[in-house]
Amino acid sequence: MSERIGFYICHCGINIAYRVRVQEVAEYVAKLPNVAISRDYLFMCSDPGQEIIEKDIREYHLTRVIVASCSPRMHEKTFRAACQRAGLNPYRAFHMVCVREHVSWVTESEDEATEKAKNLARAGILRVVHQRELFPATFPVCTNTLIVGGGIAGMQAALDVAKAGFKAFLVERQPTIGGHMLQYDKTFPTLDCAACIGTPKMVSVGQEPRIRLLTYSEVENVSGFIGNFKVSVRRKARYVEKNCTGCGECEKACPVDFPNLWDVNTKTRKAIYRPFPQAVPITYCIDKYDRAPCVQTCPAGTNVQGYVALIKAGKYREALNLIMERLPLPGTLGRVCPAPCEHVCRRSEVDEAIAIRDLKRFAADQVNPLEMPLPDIQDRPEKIAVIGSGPAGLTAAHYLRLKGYQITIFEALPALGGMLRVGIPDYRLPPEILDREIQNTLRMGILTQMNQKFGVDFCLDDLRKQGFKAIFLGIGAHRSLKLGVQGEEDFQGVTDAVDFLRKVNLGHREPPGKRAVIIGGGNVAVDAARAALRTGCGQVDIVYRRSREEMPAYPEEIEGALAEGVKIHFLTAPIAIRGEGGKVAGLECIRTELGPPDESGRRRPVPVAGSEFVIESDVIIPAIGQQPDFEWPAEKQILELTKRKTISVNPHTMQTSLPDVFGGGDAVSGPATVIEAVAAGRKAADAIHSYIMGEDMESYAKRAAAKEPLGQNWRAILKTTPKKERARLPHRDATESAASFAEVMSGFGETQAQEEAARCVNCGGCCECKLCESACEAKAVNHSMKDEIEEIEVGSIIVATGFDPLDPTPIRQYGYGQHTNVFTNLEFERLSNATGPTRGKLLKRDPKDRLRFTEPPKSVAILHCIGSRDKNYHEYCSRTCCMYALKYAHLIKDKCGHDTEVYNFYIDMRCFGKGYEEFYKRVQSEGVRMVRGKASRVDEKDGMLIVTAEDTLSDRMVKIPVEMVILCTAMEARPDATEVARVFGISTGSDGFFQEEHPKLEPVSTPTAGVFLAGACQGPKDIPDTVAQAKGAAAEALALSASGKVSVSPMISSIDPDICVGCQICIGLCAYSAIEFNPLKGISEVNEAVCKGCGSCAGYCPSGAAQIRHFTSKQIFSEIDGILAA
Amino acid sequence: MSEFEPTIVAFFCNWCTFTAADLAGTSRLSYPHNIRIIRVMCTGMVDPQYVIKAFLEGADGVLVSGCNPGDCHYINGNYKARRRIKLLKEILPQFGFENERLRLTWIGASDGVRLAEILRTFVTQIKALGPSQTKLKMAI
Amino acid sequence: MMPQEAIQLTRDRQTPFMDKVEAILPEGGNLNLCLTCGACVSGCPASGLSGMDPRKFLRMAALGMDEEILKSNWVWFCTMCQRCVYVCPMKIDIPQLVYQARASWPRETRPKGILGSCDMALKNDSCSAMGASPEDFDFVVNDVLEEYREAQPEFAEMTAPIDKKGAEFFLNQNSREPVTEPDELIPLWKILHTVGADWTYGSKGWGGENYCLFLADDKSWEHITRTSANQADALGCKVFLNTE
Amino acid sequence: MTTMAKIDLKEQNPLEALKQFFAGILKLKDVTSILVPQRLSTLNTIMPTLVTDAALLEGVDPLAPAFPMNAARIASRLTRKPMGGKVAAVLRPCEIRAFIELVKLNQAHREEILLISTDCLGAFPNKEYFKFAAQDGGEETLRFYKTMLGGNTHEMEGYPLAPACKACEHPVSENADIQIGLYGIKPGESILIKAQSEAGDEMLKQMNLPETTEPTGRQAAIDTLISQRIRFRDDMFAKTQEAVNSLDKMGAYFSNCVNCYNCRVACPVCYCKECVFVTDVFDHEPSQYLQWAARKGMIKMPTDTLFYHLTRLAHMSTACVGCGQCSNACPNDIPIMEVFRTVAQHTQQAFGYEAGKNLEEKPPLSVFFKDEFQEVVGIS
Repeated sequence: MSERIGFYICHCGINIAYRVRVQEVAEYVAKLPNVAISRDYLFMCSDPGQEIIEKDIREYHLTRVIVASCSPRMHEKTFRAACQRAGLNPYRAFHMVCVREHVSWVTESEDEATEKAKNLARAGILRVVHQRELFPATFPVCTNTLIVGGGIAGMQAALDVAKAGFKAFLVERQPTIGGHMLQYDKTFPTLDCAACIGTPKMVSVGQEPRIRLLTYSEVENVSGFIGNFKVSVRRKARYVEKNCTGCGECEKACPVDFPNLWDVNTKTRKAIYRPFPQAVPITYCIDKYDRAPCVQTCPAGTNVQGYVALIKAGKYREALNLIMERLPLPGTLGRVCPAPCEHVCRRSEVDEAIAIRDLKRFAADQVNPLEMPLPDIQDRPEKIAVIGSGPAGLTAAHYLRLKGYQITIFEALPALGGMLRVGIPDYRLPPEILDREIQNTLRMGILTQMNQKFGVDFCLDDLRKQGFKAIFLGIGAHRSLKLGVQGEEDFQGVTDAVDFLRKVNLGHREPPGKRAVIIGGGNVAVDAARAALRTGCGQVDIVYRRSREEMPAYPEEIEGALAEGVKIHFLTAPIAIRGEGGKVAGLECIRTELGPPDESGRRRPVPVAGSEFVIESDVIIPAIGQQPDFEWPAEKQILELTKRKTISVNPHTMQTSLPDVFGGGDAVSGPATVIEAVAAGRKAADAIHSYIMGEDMESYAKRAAAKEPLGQNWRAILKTTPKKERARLPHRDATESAASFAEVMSGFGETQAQEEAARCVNCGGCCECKLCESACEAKAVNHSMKDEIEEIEVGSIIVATGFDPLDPTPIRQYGYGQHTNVFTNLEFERLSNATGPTRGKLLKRDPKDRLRFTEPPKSVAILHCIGSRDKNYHEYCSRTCCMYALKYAHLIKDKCGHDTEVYNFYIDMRCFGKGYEEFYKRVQSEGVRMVRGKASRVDEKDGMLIVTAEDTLSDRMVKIPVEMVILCTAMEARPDATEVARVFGISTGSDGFFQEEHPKLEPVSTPTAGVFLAGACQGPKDIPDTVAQAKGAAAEALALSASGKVSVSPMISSIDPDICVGCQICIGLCAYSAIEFNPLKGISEVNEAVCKGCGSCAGYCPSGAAQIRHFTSKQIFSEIDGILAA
Repeated sequence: MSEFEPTIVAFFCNWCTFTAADLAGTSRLSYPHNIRIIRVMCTGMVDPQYVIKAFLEGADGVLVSGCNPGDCHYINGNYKARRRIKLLKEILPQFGFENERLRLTWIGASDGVRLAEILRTFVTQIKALGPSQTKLKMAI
Repeated sequence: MMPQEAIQLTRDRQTPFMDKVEAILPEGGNLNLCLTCGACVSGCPASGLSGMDPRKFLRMAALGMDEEILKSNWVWFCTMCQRCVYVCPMKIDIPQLVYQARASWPRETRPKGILGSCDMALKNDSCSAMGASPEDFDFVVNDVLEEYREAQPEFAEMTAPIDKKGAEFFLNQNSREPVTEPDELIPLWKILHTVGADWTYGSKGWGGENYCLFLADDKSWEHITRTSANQADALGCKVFLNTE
Repeated sequence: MTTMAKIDLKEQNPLEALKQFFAGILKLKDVTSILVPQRLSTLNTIMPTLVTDAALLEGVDPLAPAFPMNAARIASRLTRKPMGGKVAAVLRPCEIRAFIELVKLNQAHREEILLISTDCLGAFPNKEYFKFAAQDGGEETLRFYKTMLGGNTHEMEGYPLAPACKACEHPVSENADIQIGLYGIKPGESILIKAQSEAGDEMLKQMNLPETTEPTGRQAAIDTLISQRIRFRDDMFAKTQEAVNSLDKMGAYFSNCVNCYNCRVACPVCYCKECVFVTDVFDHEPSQYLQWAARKGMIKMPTDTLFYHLTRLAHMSTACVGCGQCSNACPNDIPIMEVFRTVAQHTQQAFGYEAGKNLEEKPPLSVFFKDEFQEVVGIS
């Protein structure tokens, strides 16, 4: 007998022996080949048990040992050590057979269990003889410890690690450490204040030189193995540098308010903030998201959220400055902008979009730009010509001048402003507003040349000769399109809308006739109609081919026109102009109906045969569109045009086919909005500057095109946001207003404007008004900060990521979110906390405003087990609620007075900790009423909350009216626990919390060596238990660091060089890149430091060259043989 | 005649299903005794040869069980196992081994209850199929 | 007053009734999981009637007091509204317990009203608890429809088909309307007409109320449901719209 | 890219034309040698030869119905490591497909080899060929060529084609750099030279042959042939399936097996240096045999026969090109090819894979994806 096997079957007290006839198994095994000794024993894992093995090895010269007992995951190490002590190589000698977890505990019949145990033992006997000597490799250990989560568990662990003289990295997701404990007020059962015992810990952590604190950071990736982890930490941009002194001046300047998450949204904070006054580090932090949709949508990129916030804060001058960073015509755009920003405003998810355009007008009306100081301009020598003084030209001129260029504006008309001047009637845009804004641009030192028509009075070469280094063409689209109907050219009285409006705007205000018909549905048509009315035209009609829904003019303009008496013929198309004696007599029309959509997506009007009719009139004003007016024969050939007869430009640089000529506005885009013209002018100004600076325009365009698309990671809107109606501009009476060119709408009053601005939900987070930057004396604010990735090396990791309180909103019967005075436990903690919304007073909420607190409640119901011990939510007991509920009861009695009634609705009281039962007695003696029964619902009636339950002890239904209800919500795993578990290579249990390696013996270890757990991330627990576990986890980490080395499993892959044929398939299958090809030998080789022993290679390798040590084919085959040797 | 008692060879990965089997034991969940667990570190190391060997030696069923998608302790061993089982499920039925005799499942470490359920179901299914051909006769 | 008699619990006291109900329930329906929190009681409209409530009922079943609970007429006060299950943190199916208790009553001893209505429904293929026949139903529906179409020209096209093959929806109908309030049939027809639904009644199984269910008479319940469902299948309808 | 040339035959002899053509290839500037089947003068058999001297191409005969070995293994030996020049290899389509598989398994390299393939006329089983050649010897290739192209694609003079050839649906190589076309052209008239890759194109250009276009009727002739063969193949699948679908039948099928492992030696895609069945994993203890025998009272010796065949199916059926050399190699005439092709059909289809088709397709077990074969997981 070459092998001498010792077999030992354990009774495990009665755990195995009650089902498996252990003696019978031992006797059976004794007869198997190679077995030298076979025994059963009460507790093999005990010292005497192990001694038996050691003694037998020596006395019987055993070469192999098999223990049949519990799972190898439990005691494999124990018995391996015993074999080693007796001089055997443990990997060669020892095999463990599980007859407890896999046999006695899961099998009901004694016979079957015994049979199964024999079978498994036999498989083990066959297997063990094929085991080989293995030696674990030893690696040095990095003595640093990473602690993830800066709550009480993380802080404690970090301090303990540091105290032992090792370095700790503490990574916290929030801007401050402290965790949930620091949100609490008092702690049970001793009632010491959480801040009093918590803040000193925070300070120690902050000051301890061996702790490197990484707040506002998250672990993104962990690689390596025990003793040698490499960790990437994302350090989120705080936008405030470390030299922040925490003075809080920035916070005072910030106009943006948010609900403060630290206070569970019971009060607000600013976009630049620290969660609470004692935060560690004290460094402030700015809450940024992707730019708000309004900002992203504005063609000119105006910081909409910013100026709205500044208006709310009453900072009108700052608001105007912010607007004018992107556009020089705030008062104009505050009146005529189509406000695409309002269409995407997320306030509409609550009720209705913010009145952004009206707020812009309000800001512009509050401050006369001419009274603002002139900007400081560094003059440059280069001359630039701007042709056309419309919004595009003015904007280009404005921003080029700010860069220091010498600007001359050439204008064909006698007045500046382009379409703003001659297209938009005065009642919409008062000339004094336009004048003021043009003047503001011109006063920076811009020259003008009036009545100079491009292409007629001068050409490009003239300008070049005069030394202009670049030319901006913003000549607009001033030529009306023809109707193309019969009679259009034949009769006097047909005048196009552009001509008509130009005349009116330039002061010719006599009526064009007695009855005017305007054709078209855009703003120009409505402007012409309302202008015609104001000149004294008796009757004005509009003819439009489609229905009102399709009409492109602004709805308020259409409403205004109708109110003033303009008649609109919808679904009507012109077919001919009738005349008499050379003059217009009427417009012949035909009714239409809407057919299928055309290319533009709008439904195409189809004439209805036989529906012709005539509108009598003496003036016909077509307003069906415009195009640019190119009358420069000399340069027609050299400036490229588009198919639509507009100037062709590169959309990123606005450069035309001539390098020194740039374009923008209607001449480029065709008739479009003022804000688009402004955006084009601004874009061209930037490009012209780069052009003059000698930059390659092609790469400039490429860079602009490659700009990352804007994200949509916006702040979530709180469901509890109260609805508030949108403010509307006051109208003048229609009859009165139709009689003059005075402005129809007046602006907001100050209160109205501020209240409207306050409706903004700040979905972009920080609005980037940058007032904080100016307010900061230390110059610590840095809006351009970027996230950084820091790589750190550690030997051990303690995961202490904590828990989340359950959101009780879905449990509809308790009315959270519906009834104002139903609170969650955490809300109550903040209420009771001195840094909370009420500075520690327990007050009821104002039913009209969740952020306002009124008076102390006279009666309070505390509902236990909300979401705990409940199959619909969490089946487990959250372990802390009973005790904090008692604490609340005490605090209410203490703070609101002893006559305040307090009811606790509980299923079972669980007061199992040290001093807990005593605390229960104390609270009971304070007169708190305990109702044994789970509340089934909370209803609101006459301002009171009615709690319904059964008092199961008196067998009676109770309905108790109270003023406040507190829901003791469950502790639950963080929503991202699964992803976090993956990062650290650990797993979550069915309750969602992280799984410890063993529920009793390894409560802080995980199946991944070197990764430990602490605190409530492992399961609900109170502060004492959390601290104890943190200390345990620290001890594990320290044990590793102190020993300085770690041995890793030798059960890894090996490739037999004599068999390997070098196909390299295993290399592609290895998840760790642990196999490399050796071209000299033509074989694949395993890097033993990297291999983890998963066997992906061995599972493939057809020749069996790749094998996992200790799990070789031969070993597995023998095991199969043993099992099936019936 | 006594009821047919199948023998089922089960290859369980150390980190998920083997742990679940331990948990089933700790939780005292009972399941049929016919299951014989062979511990492997990962289902990715289960060579198709192991399955063939087990069937030829007389196993009535073979169960390979590893971690749930994304939970594999070795990142993706379970996906590799899936391809290999797929391959076997194409080969073995050609020779009269019913497809239902070979199963691959993914059972997480905390799924003790599910493990017991799956084992019960599997044993019931195998009992319904009757003994494997190799159980009764010599395979050459 | 006499002191309350103690429940006699002996070592071998069994809970056959609860075991039986548990065997019917799908997995997870463990009736022993009761936390005795009383949430069921405080939501139950029948709490306190006959000195009984859902918690007590369950407790008594758990203690094996089968005789008492199987005799209690409280089970006939239960409305089967399922509120107790909705609030129960352990999702305990008390209504199933109640149903089985009802079923344990000899049929003839069950409440007369429910019993009578169930028997009526078994009388003919209508399954109407008021005993209306298919012919009566046909007559009433067409009579009412015709009258209304004449009175309301905008609904001249409205139909109320019976046994229309291939209709999308199969509708049943509480028999109270055709028997006592025929005019109240119309609003539903109008809605269906307005939305253009393709629907039909069945000449068989149109009776929507199911007193045999409340009677806990499994066989009759099944008969009624089957009659209705078979008719819908025979007509090739895709959706069964239960109006009750 | 496809360029085509035509070589007219003198005296209706394609071998002569091929000899000239191969000699031409050997003269190309970057070709160092040519691997080509030749009739060895001393023996009446045909074997691959590696030729550097154009004068030594006298016995060139890639058309004979002889297929003594799958030369993919030879081509693999020549290209496993850099050879120091380009070799042109004249191979049958199944040899090329096996070669492609070996390239994927890093057992061969594609860079230094020019693959030349004749339209495959098929071959007799080895033993049949030896009988046939012994009685004839010499002119039979030309007769075979004419018979096969004349429409009889199953047998000649009482000698049937090997079953592997009869079931082969790839008589024309799509992967060769140069395809030598025979099908669809009147026998004795001409042969088609078709470049199918850049390298083939380049070669053809240098050789300056008269250009042509695809002969009309060639595709149709190939399609007809393939459909005949698919019919035979599917019939073979059905019969084989029926013949092995239980332990008893499988046992009977392989009962002649003596575990000589010749099938795996002959297999072009069985690429292991040492088969696992000859490693010490299967070097059982004597006591082990006794234990096994004790279980059922007897075991067949040698043991592990079915284990071996099933394992080999698991290892190589996804790469099986159906060349039939396993059947040729079996000393006891077990129709191995039939079983392997039948199973390969299933395994290759399951992974959407076709052995030897495309160098870019990864061997099925060398890759895996997250969302695949979800039906395999679970128990229902």
